[in-house]
Amino acid sequence: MDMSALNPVAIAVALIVAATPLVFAAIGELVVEKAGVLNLGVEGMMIVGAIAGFAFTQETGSTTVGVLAALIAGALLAALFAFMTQVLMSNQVATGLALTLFGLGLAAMIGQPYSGIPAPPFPELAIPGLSTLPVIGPLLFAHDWLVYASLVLTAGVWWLLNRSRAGLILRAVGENHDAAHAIGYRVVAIRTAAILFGGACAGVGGAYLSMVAAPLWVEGMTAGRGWIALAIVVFASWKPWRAFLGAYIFGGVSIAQLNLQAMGVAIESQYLSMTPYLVTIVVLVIISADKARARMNAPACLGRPFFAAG
Amino acid sequence: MTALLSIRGVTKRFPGVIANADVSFDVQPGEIHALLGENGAGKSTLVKMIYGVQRPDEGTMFWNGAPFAPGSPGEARAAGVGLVFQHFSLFEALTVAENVALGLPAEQAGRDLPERIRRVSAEYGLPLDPARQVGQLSVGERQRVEIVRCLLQSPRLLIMDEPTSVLTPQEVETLFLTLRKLREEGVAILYISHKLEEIRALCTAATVLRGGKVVGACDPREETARGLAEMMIGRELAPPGAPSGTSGAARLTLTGLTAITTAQFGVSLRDISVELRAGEVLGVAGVAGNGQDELVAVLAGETPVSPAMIQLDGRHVGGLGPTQRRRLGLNVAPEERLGHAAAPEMSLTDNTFLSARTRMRLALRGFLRLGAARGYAAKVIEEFDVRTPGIHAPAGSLSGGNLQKYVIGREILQAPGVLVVSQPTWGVDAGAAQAIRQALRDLAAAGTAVMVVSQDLDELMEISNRFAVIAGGRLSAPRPAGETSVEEIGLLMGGKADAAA
Amino acid sequence: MTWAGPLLAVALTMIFGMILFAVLGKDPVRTILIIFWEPLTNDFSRSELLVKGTPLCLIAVGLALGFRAGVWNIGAEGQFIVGAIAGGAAGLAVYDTAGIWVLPMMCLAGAAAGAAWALIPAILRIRFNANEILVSLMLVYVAGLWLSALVTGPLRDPDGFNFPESRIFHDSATLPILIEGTRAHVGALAALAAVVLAWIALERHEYGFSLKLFGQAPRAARFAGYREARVVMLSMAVSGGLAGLAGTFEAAGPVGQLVPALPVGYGFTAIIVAFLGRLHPGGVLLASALMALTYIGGEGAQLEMRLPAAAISVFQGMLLFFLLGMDVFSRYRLAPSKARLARRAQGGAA
Amino acid sequence: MKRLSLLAAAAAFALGAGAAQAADPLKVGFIYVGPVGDFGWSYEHDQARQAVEAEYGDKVETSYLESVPEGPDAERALRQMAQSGHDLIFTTSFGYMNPTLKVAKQFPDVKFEHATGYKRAANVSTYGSRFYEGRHVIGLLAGEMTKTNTIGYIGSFPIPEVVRGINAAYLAAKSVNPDVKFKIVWVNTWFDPGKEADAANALIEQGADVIMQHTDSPAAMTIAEEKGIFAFGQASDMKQFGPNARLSSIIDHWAPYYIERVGAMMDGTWESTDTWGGIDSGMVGIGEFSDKIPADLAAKATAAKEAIIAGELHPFTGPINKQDGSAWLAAGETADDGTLLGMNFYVEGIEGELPK
Repeated sequence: MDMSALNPVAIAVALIVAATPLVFAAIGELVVEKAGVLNLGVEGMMIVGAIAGFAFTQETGSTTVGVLAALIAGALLAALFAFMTQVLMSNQVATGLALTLFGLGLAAMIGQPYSGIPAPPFPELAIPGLSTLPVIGPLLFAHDWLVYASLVLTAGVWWLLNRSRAGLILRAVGENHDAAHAIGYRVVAIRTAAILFGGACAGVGGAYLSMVAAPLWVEGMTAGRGWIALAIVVFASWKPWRAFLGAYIFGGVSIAQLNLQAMGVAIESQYLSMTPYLVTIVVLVIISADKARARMNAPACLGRPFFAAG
Repeated sequence: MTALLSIRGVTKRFPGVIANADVSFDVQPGEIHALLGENGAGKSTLVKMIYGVQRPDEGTMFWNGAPFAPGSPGEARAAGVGLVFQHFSLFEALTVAENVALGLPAEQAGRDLPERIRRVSAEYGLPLDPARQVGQLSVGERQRVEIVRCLLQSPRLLIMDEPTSVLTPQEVETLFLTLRKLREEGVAILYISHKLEEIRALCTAATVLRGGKVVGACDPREETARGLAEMMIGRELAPPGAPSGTSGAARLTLTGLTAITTAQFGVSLRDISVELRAGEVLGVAGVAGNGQDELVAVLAGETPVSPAMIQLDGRHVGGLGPTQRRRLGLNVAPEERLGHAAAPEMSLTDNTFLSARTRMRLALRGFLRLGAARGYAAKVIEEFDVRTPGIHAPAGSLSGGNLQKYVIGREILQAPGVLVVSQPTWGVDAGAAQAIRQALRDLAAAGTAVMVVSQDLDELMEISNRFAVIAGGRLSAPRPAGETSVEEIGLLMGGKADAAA
Repeated sequence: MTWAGPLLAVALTMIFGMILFAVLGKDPVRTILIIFWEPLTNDFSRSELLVKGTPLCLIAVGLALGFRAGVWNIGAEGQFIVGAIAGGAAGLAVYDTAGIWVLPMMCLAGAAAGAAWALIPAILRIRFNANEILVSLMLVYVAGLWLSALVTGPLRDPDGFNFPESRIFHDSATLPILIEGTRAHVGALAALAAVVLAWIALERHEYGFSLKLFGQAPRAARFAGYREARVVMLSMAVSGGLAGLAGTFEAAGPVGQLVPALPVGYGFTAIIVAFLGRLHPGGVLLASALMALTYIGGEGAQLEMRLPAAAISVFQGMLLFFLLGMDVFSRYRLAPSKARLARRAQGGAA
Repeated sequence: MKRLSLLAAAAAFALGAGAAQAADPLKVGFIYVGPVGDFGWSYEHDQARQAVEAEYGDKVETSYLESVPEGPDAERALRQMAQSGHDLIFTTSFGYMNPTLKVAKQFPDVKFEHATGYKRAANVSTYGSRFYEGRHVIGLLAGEMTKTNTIGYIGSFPIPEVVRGINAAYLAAKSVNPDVKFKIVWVNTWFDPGKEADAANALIEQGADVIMQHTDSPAAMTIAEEKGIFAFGQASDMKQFGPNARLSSIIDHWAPYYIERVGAMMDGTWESTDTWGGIDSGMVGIGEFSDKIPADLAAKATAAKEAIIAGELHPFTGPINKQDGSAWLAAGETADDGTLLGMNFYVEGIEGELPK
C-alpha cells in the first residue's frame, strides 16, 4: 500500500461533497423527530427535491431558482405527510414508506424529459485571496454555497433548539405533547411546521446530488441516501453537530472504501460496504445502552400520534 | 362590587354526555372559592372553559363585568387566569426555567427569568433551583414549578385543581400559607378538592356541582365536613365501620426486602421487613414518590427480588412472576387504573384475563375461554355495582370510580390469600370510596391479609388495623392504628422515620 | 363503517388515477379497467395474483402480530433475504440427493434464519435499549450485500461462467405447483394457514392477547405477568420466521435459484400491507390481494397502454395514501380517541 | 370486449392453431431492466427498439416493459408478453436468462432473444457484444493520453464481462505505454450516480487522469469534465456530459442486430443462434475521436479498429500471463471464446486483487 499517494486535502474535499446531501437531509429529519414525528419518507422527499432542483435550473438557467424549487418541492411532499399523519392520524411508519414509494415514482415521471441532459455548472463561492491558499484554501474557502449553507443550517438548528424560544417549544412538543397542548401550544401546527422544514431540507439535500455531486438527473439517483439520513439522526442522538459529524462519518466510510480500493488495498467490496450499517448498529447500541442519557436526548413522544381530544 | 369572574348559564356537551348544564356562580377578588363535586360532576370541564382549552356551547362568562371568552390558554393567561394542573403539565427532560418559560408569554421569558424564578419562589416560600431538570424533582417541588409559573404572570385568578393530593401535611401547610398570602394581595383562588377538611380550613366560599349542575353554594367555614359531603353526593353517608381487630397467622412476610432501582427517577427499596397477618388490614402511608410504586411492583412480581425476601404462606416467592404469585394467592391492585391495572382500549371481558386467568381458569393451555371470562366480568360488575353499558364496554370508557370498583372487584372475587391495594380510592367519589373500603374490610374479615398503600391519611385511619409509613424507600415499624396521631404520621411521612419511631 | 373507508379510498384513487392517466394522454377508463379488472379475468393473471400476494401476505401477517405489540420490525426485507439464503443454501448443500425431506428442511432453515436475523434487533432492544426500527433497517442492507457476496462467492454456480447466481435448484428442492401450468405454488396455502393461525392466536390465544396488551398498555401487560423481553423476542421471531419462510418460498418457487435480484421489496411493501389490513389477519389477506392486483394490473397497463413504470408507482402511492388516510374513519382509530374524549368529558383526566 | 378477443387470439396463437397472417404487424416485445431514461443500458436498447420501428413502419408493432427487476417478476412479465401475442421478445439483461428459458418452453411458437446469456433453446437465441474489442481501442487512447501513467477504472460487479474489459483495456494501454498503471474501484452497482461520482473523485485523487467506467450513468463523465481530465462514454456517447473530457466512447448499437432479427422473423428465416458481435458487426460502436487526441494517435487507434474489424487483431493475443505469473496464452495464441466468457482473473501487471 502506497500511503504517499494519499492526498488528504483532496479526500477531504470529496468527503464534503459526499456528506453535504446527508447533512441537509439529516438535520431536517432531526428537527422533525425533535418535534416527536418519525418521517420515514426522507428518500422520497430527497428525490423529488433532486428532480425539482434539476428541472428548474434547466428551465430558468438559475441554480438559485433550482435550489429554491427543490426546497419548495420537498416541503410540498412533506405537507402531504403532515396532512396524513397530523390531520388524518394515519400511521407514521406506513405513511413514510408510502411517501418514499410515491416520491420515487413522481420524480421519475416528472424527470423523464430531463434524463440525459448535463447540469449547468453550480457556482462556487470561492473566497478571493483565501481560496488559493495551500491546503486550507481548497479545504475551507473554495466550495459551492450550499456547503456553507449546510454549516449555517446546522449552526442555525443548534441555536434554534438550544437557545431560542421556538426551539424550546419544539422540544416541549416532542417531549410531552399532552402537556404542551394543555399549556396552550398548538401541537399539530408546530409539528406540521417541523415536518415542512424537514421536507425542505431533504429537498435541498436531494438537489445537491443532482446539481452538484453527480451532477445530472437520472431516476432513482438518491440510491438509499434518505435511509442513511435517518440512521444518522439516531447515530447523532438528536444533536445537530453530531448529526453533522455523522454525515461526514457516513460519507467518509464510503469515500474511504473507494479510496482504499483506488490505492490498491484488496477488500471484499460487499463486506466492506456492510460496514457503515454495522457501525451504525454498534453506535446505536453504545448510545442506547446508557438509558438515562438516551432518554434525555430522545424525544419522548417520537412517533406517537397526538389526539387533541382533551 | 363587581365579581372578578362571573359564570352565567354555561352549558357544555360532549357526545353522549352533558358535562355542564346551566352553571352559574361568581368568584370575587380576594376570595378562596372552593369548587366541590364528585368525579364526573363537571369540575374539570368548567376549569378548561375558564382557561380557554374548551369553549362553552351556551352561556357567557364575564371578567370584571366584561364578556370573557378566551380562545386559547394564552388569551386566558393574558387576562390574568393562572392554572395549576392536577396532573402537572411539565416536561421532565427540560429544566425548571425552561418549563416556566413555556408557560409565559415570550416577552416575559427573557434572560432574567432564572433570577425572577428564584426571587418569586423565595418570596412565596416555594424555593426552586431554576437550573434543575424537572425529571429530578420530587412531586412537591414539581407542583412549585407549576405555581411559580402562574405567579410570575401576576394572575388575578389562580385555579388549583386538587393541589394537595400529592403533598405531605407539612407541604400542605406551606401551600396554604402561600395561598393565604396571595388572597391578602387580592388574588382570587378557585380551589378544587375532595378533601373537605382542607376546604373548611381554607376556603371562604364554595360552589357544589353534581351531574354537571350547580346544586348548592355555601360558606364552607360554617358547614361540617359531613354536611359538605352530603351536599356533594346528594345522600347521607353510611358511618364507617369499626376496624376488625383480630389478626391471625402470618401470610406475607417481607424480610430485609431490598430492591435497587435502575430507573432514572426511581426510589430504591431498602431493608423492608414486615409481617402481614390473616384478617388484618395494614395501612402503608407516605408521600407519593417515596417507594410506593416500587414496593407494589416488587410485591406484584413485576420486579423480581431474591426468593427469600418475600415469603407467602411460608414459601419463598421473591423470584416468581405475577402469574405464579397469583396462583399461590398473592394478588395486587396497582394505583394507576388505566394502563396498569386495566388496558383502556380492551373490553371489561378482556380485562379479566389480566389478573384472573389462572385463579379463575379463564385460560386453558394458553387458549382463552371467552365464555368463562364473560361470566366473570359480569359477576364483578354485578357484585361491585360497576355502572357500565356492559361487559363489552372498553375499560377506558368507565368513570374513575367505576373502573376502580371493577379493578378491586376483579381481585377480591378471586379470593386471594393476600391482597395488596394501592390508592384504592384515589380520584374516586365518596359513594364509591365507601363501597370499596367496605369490600376491603369484608375481605380481611374473611381471612385475607390486606395491605393498603395510600396517601389519604383519613382513609388509612378508617380502615387499617395497623399503620406503617414509607419514606425514602424505607418502611417504618407498623404500629396499631388507634395509637397514632395524624401529626406523628405527618412527621414520619416527611422522612423523619427515626425521630418518631 | 369498516368497509366504507377502504371502498371510498379505492374509488378516490380511481378518480385521481383517471385524471393522472388522462393527463398522460392515455384512455383513463380503459387503464383503470386494465389495472383493477383485467387481472381477474384470466387464469394466468389470477394465478399470478397468488404468486405476488403470497410473500406479501406471509410477511405482513407476521408484521401485524408484532405491530400489535408495538414491536417495530421494519427489517422484514432483510429477514426475507436471509431466509432465501438459508433455504437456498440448504437446498444447494444437498444438490446431489433427492427426497421429499429436502423441501421441508429448506423451509425450516429459511424460517429459522429469518427468525434469527430478526432476533438480532430484538436482543439489542432488550439488552441495550437499541431502537429496533433502525437496527432492523440497517440489517436489510447487510443482508442484501451478504446475498450478493454469497452468489458471487461460495454459492456461485460452478458452471455458470462466473455470473453472480447459484445453480438452479433440483426438482425436489423446488416448490410443488398448485395449479398446473402456472407459477402458483403451495406457498399460497402456507400463507392462508398463517392467516388462520394468526387469527386464532390474536382472538383466542394468550399469545395474541399478550401482544395486543403490550401494544396497548405495556404496564398492564407486565402487571398481567407477560414479560416484555419474551413478547419482543417472540413477535420478532415470528415475524422474522414468516419473512424467512417467504424468502425460501420465493427462492424455491418462482425464482428457482439464488440471484442478487431476488428481493424486490416485499418486506417493505408488507409493512404498508399490514397497516392497510388494519393489523388484522383477514384484513392483511385482502390488502395483499389488492396490492398484488395493482402490481399485475400495473404491468398490464404498462404493456398495453405504454404507461411509464413511474406512473404506476405514482398511482400505487396515491392508493396507499387514500387507504391510510381513510383509516381515520375506521373504528380502529376512532375508538381510543372516543374513549379518551368520554373520559375527559367526565372530568377525570386520569 | 376487444381485450378478450385479443386474448383469445393470443391463446390461439400460442397453441399454434394459426400463424400470424401477413396483414398483421409483427409484434415485438422488449423487457428492460432499468428505466428507459437511465441514459445507459436500457436507454440504448430502447433506441434500438425505436430504430426497429423506424425501419419497418407499419409492419411491426413494438411494446416494452421497463424497470422489470431480474427477480421473480421477470418471468411473469415475459409470460404476459408471450401470452398477449408477441411473436418475438428481446430480454435485455443477463438476469432474465432462466425466466426466458422457462417461458420459452411454455410458448414454443414465440421466439426469444436473450442478451448476454449463455443458455439457448430451439426458440431462444442469445446475443451479446464483444465490448472488449472497444476496450482495446479506447485502452490504446488511454495509455497514450495519460500524463500520470495512471488510469482509473470504475467497475460495477466483478463478473467476466467487466473483468474482460479491464484486461483488454490494460493490455492495450500497456502496449503503448509500458509504465501505465490501472487503479480499479468496484462500486457494486450498475447505477448509482452519486457513488460513481465519488469513485471518479477517489480515482482522480489517486492520480488518475483518465477514467474508464463499466457502470451505466454519466456521473463519472461529468466529474471528469469538472476536474479537467479525460474519460470515455459508456453504453451511450455521453458527449453532452463532457464536451472536453470525453476522448471517445464505446456505444451499444443494438439496432443492426435487432433489425436483422426482426427481418428474419418476417421472412421466416429466424432460427436459434448465438451471436457475439464485435465492432465488425456494428454492435459495438466506437464514438468519434475527440480533437484532443493527436492525429497520429487517432490514426493508430483507427488502424487498430480496422484491424479488429478485418479480423487481423485479437485483443487477447499471447504471450499473456495471468496476474499470478502463470502462463495463459502462448505467443501468437488468441483466447478462445469459452475462456473469455468465463474470465475470472486479471492479466499480469494489473495490481490489486480481483474480488471474489
